Amino acid sequence: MDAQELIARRIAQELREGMLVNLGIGIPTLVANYLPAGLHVYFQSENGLIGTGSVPDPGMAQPRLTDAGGKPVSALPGACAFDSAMSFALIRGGHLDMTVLGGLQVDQQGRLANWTIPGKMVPGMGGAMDLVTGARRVIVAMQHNAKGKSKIVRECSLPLTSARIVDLVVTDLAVIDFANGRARLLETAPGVSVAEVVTATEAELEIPADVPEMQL
Amino acid sequence: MDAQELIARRIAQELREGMLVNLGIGIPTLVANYLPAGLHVYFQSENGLIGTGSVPDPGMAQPRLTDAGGKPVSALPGACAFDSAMSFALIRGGHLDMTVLGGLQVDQQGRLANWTIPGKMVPGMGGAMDLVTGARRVIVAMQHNAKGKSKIVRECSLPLTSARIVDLVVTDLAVIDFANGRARLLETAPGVSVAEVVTATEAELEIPADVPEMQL
Amino acid sequence: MQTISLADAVALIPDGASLMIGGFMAVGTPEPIINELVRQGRKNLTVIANDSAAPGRGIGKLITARAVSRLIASHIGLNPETQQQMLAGELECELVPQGTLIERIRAGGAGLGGVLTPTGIGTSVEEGKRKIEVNGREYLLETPLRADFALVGAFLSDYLGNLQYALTARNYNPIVAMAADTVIVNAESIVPTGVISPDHVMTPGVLVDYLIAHE
Amino acid sequence: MQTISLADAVALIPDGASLMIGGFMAVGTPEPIINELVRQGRKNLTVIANDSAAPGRGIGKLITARAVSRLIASHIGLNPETQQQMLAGELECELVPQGTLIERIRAGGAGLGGVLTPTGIGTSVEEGKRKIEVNGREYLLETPLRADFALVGAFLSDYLGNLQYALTARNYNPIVAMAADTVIVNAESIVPTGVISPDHVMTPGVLVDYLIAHE
Repeated sequence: MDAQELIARRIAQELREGMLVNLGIGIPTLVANYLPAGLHVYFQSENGLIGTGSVPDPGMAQPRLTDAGGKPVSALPGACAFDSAMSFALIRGGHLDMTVLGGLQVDQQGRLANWTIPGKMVPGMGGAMDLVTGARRVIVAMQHNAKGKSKIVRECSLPLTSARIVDLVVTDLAVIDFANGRARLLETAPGVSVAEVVTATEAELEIPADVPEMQL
Repeated sequence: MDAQELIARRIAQELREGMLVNLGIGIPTLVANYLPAGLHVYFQSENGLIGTGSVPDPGMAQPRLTDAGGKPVSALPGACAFDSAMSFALIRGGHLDMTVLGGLQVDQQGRLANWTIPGKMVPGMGGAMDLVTGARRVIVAMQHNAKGKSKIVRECSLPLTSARIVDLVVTDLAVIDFANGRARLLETAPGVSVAEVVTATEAELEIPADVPEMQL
Repeated sequence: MQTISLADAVALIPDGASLMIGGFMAVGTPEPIINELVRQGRKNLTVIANDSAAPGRGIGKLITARAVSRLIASHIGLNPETQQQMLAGELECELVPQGTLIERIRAGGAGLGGVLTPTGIGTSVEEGKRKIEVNGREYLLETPLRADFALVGAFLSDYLGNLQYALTARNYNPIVAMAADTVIVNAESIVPTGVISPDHVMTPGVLVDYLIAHE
Repeated sequence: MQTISLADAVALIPDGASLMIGGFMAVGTPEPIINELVRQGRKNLTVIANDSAAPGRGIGKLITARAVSRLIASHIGLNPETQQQMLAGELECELVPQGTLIERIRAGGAGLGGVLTPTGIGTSVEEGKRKIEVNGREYLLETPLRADFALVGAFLSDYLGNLQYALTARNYNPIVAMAADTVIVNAESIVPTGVISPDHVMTPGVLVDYLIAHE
């Protein structure tokens, strides 16, 4: 299993019946592929749809039905379309049960930086700041390290996405939460030891007595 | 011609092609009856419709299609329905070309009181405050006097509807505007002299050299 | 979303609850829910709605039953009982300009801390409120409204709770459906999922907690 | 509402005008109007829109043509030319959180002096903005946006300019249609008045100044 699949599979375990969920681009999008059988979840696309379905068959794409990246999607029976004011009223108003986003850095308090590398990458924040501020549950999907450096840091050097503390970070090495106001190691990836996670992590990690391995 | 018809007929002359117009209850509602032939005007009902038509024929009333008083109306071809947030976005956002409302008092600067007589009549302001604040043109339709007392006063003794100056007051005796920051007599009703209007009016009236009679 | 019987839905609402109720002069108000609230004898309710309709219609029935101790509304002029109870000090009544009321509810549902409106400046409505100047113009800061329950009247619901309203019965319904902890819907017709086009859904089913099953 | 040819509609827009443009990654953007702006060589435009799409698509064509000197958007990440022009100092770019951007445009169209949002608190977005506390929580005061022109892409228009949008092509279109001095619409199909049900009209025709006639 590659790192992306591992992260996506683990996050899919956080989905619950009837949830309204927004998946960011990249690894988060993959989470939909691992929806547990029988579970009914609503996916929101912030450009104005609830009930986003899979990529249409060849020749079936509808140019007025796309994801937030402008790529064709399908719509499930019972889908609904709306304007951008409504879309962000849903996000900001606490109606979104979960959002899964990529991350550049998460600090040891649980604050996320994921929208810009000043002077280098200036894509704009898009919906990320509203998603992190407004969703009931925020899960960050990212590689534990980039270019040999930990992305779970003592203090974010990159501009923050929100002052709001994220709920869970899932990486190729670990599952971490911030329920006690600081980073806590909840699970390790299969075959990865607690010591390996600690070594690979710049942030100070709280290590409970029992740290199970992810069950995938 | 009775006083109400006279007022309504005169106000109907203020309608222009393509205008979006909101008519309050009472005399203002009558204005629609005197729409000049060939003129195309959109009437908004603040409970959520543009394109309000006349009272339906017997047996044709639709309980989900009413005016702001809950009375059945019809809808013209090209009508559209919307929610209350949209309805007041239209009103407050300057999209409403004209509103016609009843009045209890108008002061000599042009400020309207029309929503409450404290301790006696507390119906609530409904949409009146938004209409007077937001409409491009505000016309007050009312009797010049009530119980022998002028309703065009030096200073409103009743609570104001808005700090905004109304554009025109049409009564059974006169047409008055406030373009110069004070009440100015523009027209008299047929058979009514300027002196009679002045006598009947508590507010100080500016009297131009030429005050024509209403042309109905 | 779950389906529920009318009696069970209303049993969820305790005495003293705050309710946002859709409808405008009872048009679009979920009348069966109102009737059942009266039947079950609910008391001491806070009601947030455009108006109190008229005796015998919509919210007017709650007023007659003296089920309401506090009302936030824009207009009570067509219900003399509301005015009598208010003037007698039996009903606490906050009157709010209609465009302000709907924006306060929208803000509550959209996660906004408030909106700035020019409506009410220079009138008694500004009492006790913060005034904020933007681009040289003064506005009132109006704060969000939320409620424990939203009672929504729809024309159509599909099996997932996607709602469509008809004509002027839409009014406050889609806005209150976003601003309450628990959303209870009575639909005139229930249709299979897919019957309402995605473009015609006015309230997404994910906002609905309970859809009242027809008997 | 009047009908107008594409060329005449675009001729109304002077160099230096501010434009709100509907669409999300070019989906719902009125492509014929964009093409004609490029053909007529318009310059120095201010564009307010969700994003700058991608080269060769929607607003991306205006960026490539260097018709835009100022952009207010939430996302430019899928158009490398926008980022290059911005980093080279040739394009002034204000990046706004998407939910804030759409509320600012809505406020501009709805006559609100601003809205309070929690989005951006504790980030660089709060620089230069007023912070206001409501019920113990801090919010940013975000002010209204308006433009000289709104360029709207609809799926259907009737003869009166009543508009319906399709699926995710709705996005910013109905909101920008309320927030500009002059509203120009390109509809994919034009249908007789009455074909669109009153309940399915998403932008009332009274908001439309010019509907582009098909050739």
